[in-house]
Amino acid sequence: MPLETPYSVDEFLITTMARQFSGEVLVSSVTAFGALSARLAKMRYAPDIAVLSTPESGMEVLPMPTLTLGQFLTDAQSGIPLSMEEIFDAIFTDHFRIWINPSQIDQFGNTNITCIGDWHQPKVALVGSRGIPEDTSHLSEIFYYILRHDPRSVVEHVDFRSGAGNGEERDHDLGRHGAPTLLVSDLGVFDFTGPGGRMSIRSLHPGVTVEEVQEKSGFEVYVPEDVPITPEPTEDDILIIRSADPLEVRKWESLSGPEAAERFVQVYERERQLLHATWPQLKR
Amino acid sequence: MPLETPYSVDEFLITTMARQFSGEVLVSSVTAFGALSARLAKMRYAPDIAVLSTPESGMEVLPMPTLTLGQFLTDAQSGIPLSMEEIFDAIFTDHFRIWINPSQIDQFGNTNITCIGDWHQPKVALVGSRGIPEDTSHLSEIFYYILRHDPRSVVEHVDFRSGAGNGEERDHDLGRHGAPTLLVSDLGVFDFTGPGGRMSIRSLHPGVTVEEVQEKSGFEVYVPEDVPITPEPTEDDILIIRSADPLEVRKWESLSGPEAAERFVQVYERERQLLHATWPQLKR
Amino acid sequence: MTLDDVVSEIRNGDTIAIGGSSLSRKPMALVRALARAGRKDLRLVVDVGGPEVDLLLGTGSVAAVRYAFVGFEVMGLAPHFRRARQKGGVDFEEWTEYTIMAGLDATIKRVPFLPTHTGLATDVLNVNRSFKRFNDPFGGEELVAIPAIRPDVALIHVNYADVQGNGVILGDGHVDVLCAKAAKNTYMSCERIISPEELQRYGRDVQVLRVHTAGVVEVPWGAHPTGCAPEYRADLRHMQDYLISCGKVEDWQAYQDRFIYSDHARYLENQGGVEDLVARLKV
Amino acid sequence: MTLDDVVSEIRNGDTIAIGGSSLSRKPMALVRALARAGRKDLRLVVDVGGPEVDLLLGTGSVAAVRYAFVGFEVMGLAPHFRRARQKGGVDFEEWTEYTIMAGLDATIKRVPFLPTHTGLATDVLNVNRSFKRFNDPFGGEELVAIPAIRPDVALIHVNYADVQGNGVILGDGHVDVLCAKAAKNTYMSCERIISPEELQRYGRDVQVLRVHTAGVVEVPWGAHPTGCAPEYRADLRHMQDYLISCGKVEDWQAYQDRFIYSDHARYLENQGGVEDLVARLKV
Repeated sequence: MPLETPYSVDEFLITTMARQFSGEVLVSSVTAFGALSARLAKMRYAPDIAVLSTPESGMEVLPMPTLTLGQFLTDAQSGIPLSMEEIFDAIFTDHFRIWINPSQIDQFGNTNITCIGDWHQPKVALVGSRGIPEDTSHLSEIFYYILRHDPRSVVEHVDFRSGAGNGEERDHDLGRHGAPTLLVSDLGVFDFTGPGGRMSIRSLHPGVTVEEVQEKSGFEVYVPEDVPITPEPTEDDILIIRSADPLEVRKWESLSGPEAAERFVQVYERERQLLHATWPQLKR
Repeated sequence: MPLETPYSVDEFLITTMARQFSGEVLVSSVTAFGALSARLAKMRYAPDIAVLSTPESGMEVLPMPTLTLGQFLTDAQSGIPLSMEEIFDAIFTDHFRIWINPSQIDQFGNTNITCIGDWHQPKVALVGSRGIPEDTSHLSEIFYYILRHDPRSVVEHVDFRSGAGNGEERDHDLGRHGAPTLLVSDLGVFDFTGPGGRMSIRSLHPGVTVEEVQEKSGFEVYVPEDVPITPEPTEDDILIIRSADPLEVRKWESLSGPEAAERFVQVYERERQLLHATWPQLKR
Repeated sequence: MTLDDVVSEIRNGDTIAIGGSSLSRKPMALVRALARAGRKDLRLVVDVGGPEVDLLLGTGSVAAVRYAFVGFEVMGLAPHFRRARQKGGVDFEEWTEYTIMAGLDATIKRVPFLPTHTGLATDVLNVNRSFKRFNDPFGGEELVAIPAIRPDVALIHVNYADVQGNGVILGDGHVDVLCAKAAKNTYMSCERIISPEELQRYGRDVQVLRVHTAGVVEVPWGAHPTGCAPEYRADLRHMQDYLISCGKVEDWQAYQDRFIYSDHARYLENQGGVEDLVARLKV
Repeated sequence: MTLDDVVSEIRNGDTIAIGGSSLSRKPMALVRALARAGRKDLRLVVDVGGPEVDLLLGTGSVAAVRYAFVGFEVMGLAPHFRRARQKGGVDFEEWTEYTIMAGLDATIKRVPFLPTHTGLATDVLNVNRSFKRFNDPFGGEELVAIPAIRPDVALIHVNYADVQGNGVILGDGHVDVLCAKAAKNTYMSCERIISPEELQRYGRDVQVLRVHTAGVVEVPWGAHPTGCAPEYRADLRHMQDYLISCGKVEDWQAYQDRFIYSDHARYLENQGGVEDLVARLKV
């Protein structure tokens, strides 16, 4: 960005993400940003959402930022135990929402978490499409976020379509079920209402310019007539995020590699201690 | 029959049915005869079977003869709660056995519980095929029993095939999955190893003649060279059945109509009292 | 919500999936309210049906029934069902236990059908106009395609629920969860409304999730005369009276006046009151 | 049974479905025993795979992998998986979370395939040679046929089990129940063997039924270094050591000697012993 404000970029993004939720849906909290945005939404913007813990699939829990390792924290809250089958049934019946953090997203909202280069002989093998094909063929709202908007992640064409974006193939095979809805990045909020379902600016974060977006994108992002500024977090939003994440797990989600892993090991231990301290108040 | 013995025909049939079980399978106990044969089998002949209660689908219960109204009795035993999905998965994977009591069975082992006369304008509408099509297309053993072997129930051709017997259609569509295995009646034990998969005598109950079978069947039952006599119950078999069914619910399964219903109402109340008396010993 | 609120959401001609099985946990108070409100031309979907189907046939509320079974188990055949099947005039279609489940599941999975071998070499395949034989796309076997069943409404009765619409079923869920997920709108009656905190203690017995329900009504004895384990058993005495009443037009009229065209509170009084029910049916 | 008894039932070339998900409740002791016994050419089926797939790739035990995901979540990519994918030589096939479930469920339901829209308009459909597009037999939509997955063996790890093979899973069952039902033979390790009477108290947490299991082994810490809620968390420290060891041939050799080519008791000792694990990982 940078924002000249008392809140940090992660708090800004989490608030923006939280404000997209609505209605009575299951919300996956699979990443720290996902968990914190769900928690904030539940408290302020979308009280009817039913938040899931990960990986043990409790429903109606208070999500905690846990770098996808929530089992330990979840144990402290019982929640309503679900199964994989329940979760996929909620996806197929469009009662599920998730913030997905892809490795690449392209102008049509296709997304990639599978590989860099050709699938059959990848330059970098990533992880595999997981449940993204299910989401992008069934949900009426598909939310993506990326923490660093740059031409390596926001690309003209993804190397592999793990998630189905817009285009002829979608129109023919799927219709609007699972079409991309929004991308939130550190530069702005984008939708896919440009020509042919291309990425378009919905709003830019305070201080960000259209030029910066174009420079940091691998293609020309469509610019509508009206480009508003993304609303800022309120005092309450920020307090909620900070009190929900005292270990600042959210700061580390964008890290990777061995040092990152080392830091996760450390925070993981602190997380455990914190839970032990708060256990009595959570335990039923 | 009649048998000149100290045991009654129902005890004889239940014992014969119990002796057919083997292996580690879920056993449905949907009728009084089904429940008592499962209980006897569990105690003496097939200790590995896992018996289901009805209609609340607890597994690993001690089956009780309850005229299909076991929910009340089942509550006293917790069992392992199953779902319909579990039960059908057990059927599809061939881990399920049930004694089915059809209204009609024919020479090829087709069975009917749907209607007498043409389906579209039935003379008597019975109940509908229920889960018999599933059983008769997936299980490697299909057991039938009828309490009164006569030309109205053992017919040349069933009016409606609720259950798939032998014949060209089976051979073409299903192969041996779900083919009829045995019929136990008050006259004998029958299998379907006659010409073209027709009904054949496996054994006759003590005192029953081949002539009697032919007279009471709606077609000519195949008679193999060797026609043994069905083994009798042992002292233990009889004692187990009697102690498991002190209200003699088994005596009434063959009744029908309003008087029968009246008797069910009465036994139902006595059953409840009995359960209240035995509750402490069953309750965990 | 009240029973009447639920009924006001249901229109003549709606396709209604009904939960429970046999004589167990049928949403009978909802069913009676539907009949009482004079809803017509209902298109019922049941797996193991019984008193609920028979009652709605008896009140002339039904245009069509998809079913695997309709009966009163050891108590005998379902009199109005039997009469309607033999006389004609209602569009009956025979399915089977798993195929009803598969038809609902197809809707849940948003596919037009699910494949099975069920029904092959039986006459169900000859009388069911909705099933279709087809060849496995991998070129092997011949199969049966079970089309998606798309209920407008599902009605289920559960042990406990919270006001948000999460439901606890202590026994077999039967097809209730499938009905709840497949229907456009699911209404759930329950023996008792409990707090979300209390509900969470039931763990995996919370079988119905609130994202799949549109409304909840607290109706103690709401499954009567069917049973609701472990709260109370099926009321065979009432069912026997019901079956006898179906014999003559005037008796059936009297039954309707006493038990259907009266609200749930009066229904319970007309049984002899809750104390009598407790004495006879509680475990 | 013992771990070695289970392994003796598994042959080179077998198709093996492995339960758990991500860093949660993987049957790691069974997986290590398999590698230790030198089983080769295994054909793995995993939904959300991770340490188990990576380890078996690292020991050269694998001929093929069907997967929706293989990774170490926040800890990073799976090093042997990444290398094998980039280098070739192992037959990888990308599926998705639901399609792995559907492939197993097709086997359970004894049908050759199940239909879905999943995969349409993605490249999964272009690289997956097993999926097939086809037309809905009712003439409407174009769909994807997911072929049945038929494992010879399933390996799962659960919280508790009785000796008969009923298993209690206290958290999400993940794909374990599907694996257990679909495989010809399912072997289950557990934290603790309990009596059938005690097991029944777990109600619907008894997720694995004995008719679907061929054998049970008691292996405390049998999921380590993955977590087994609520008994213990995933051991990120161990995984970090694992990931670092994958960098150099000699380090990987040392890891194998210390943690794979030693039985489960020595495996635990080589961690620093059970007391240390309790202190670091127990809730």
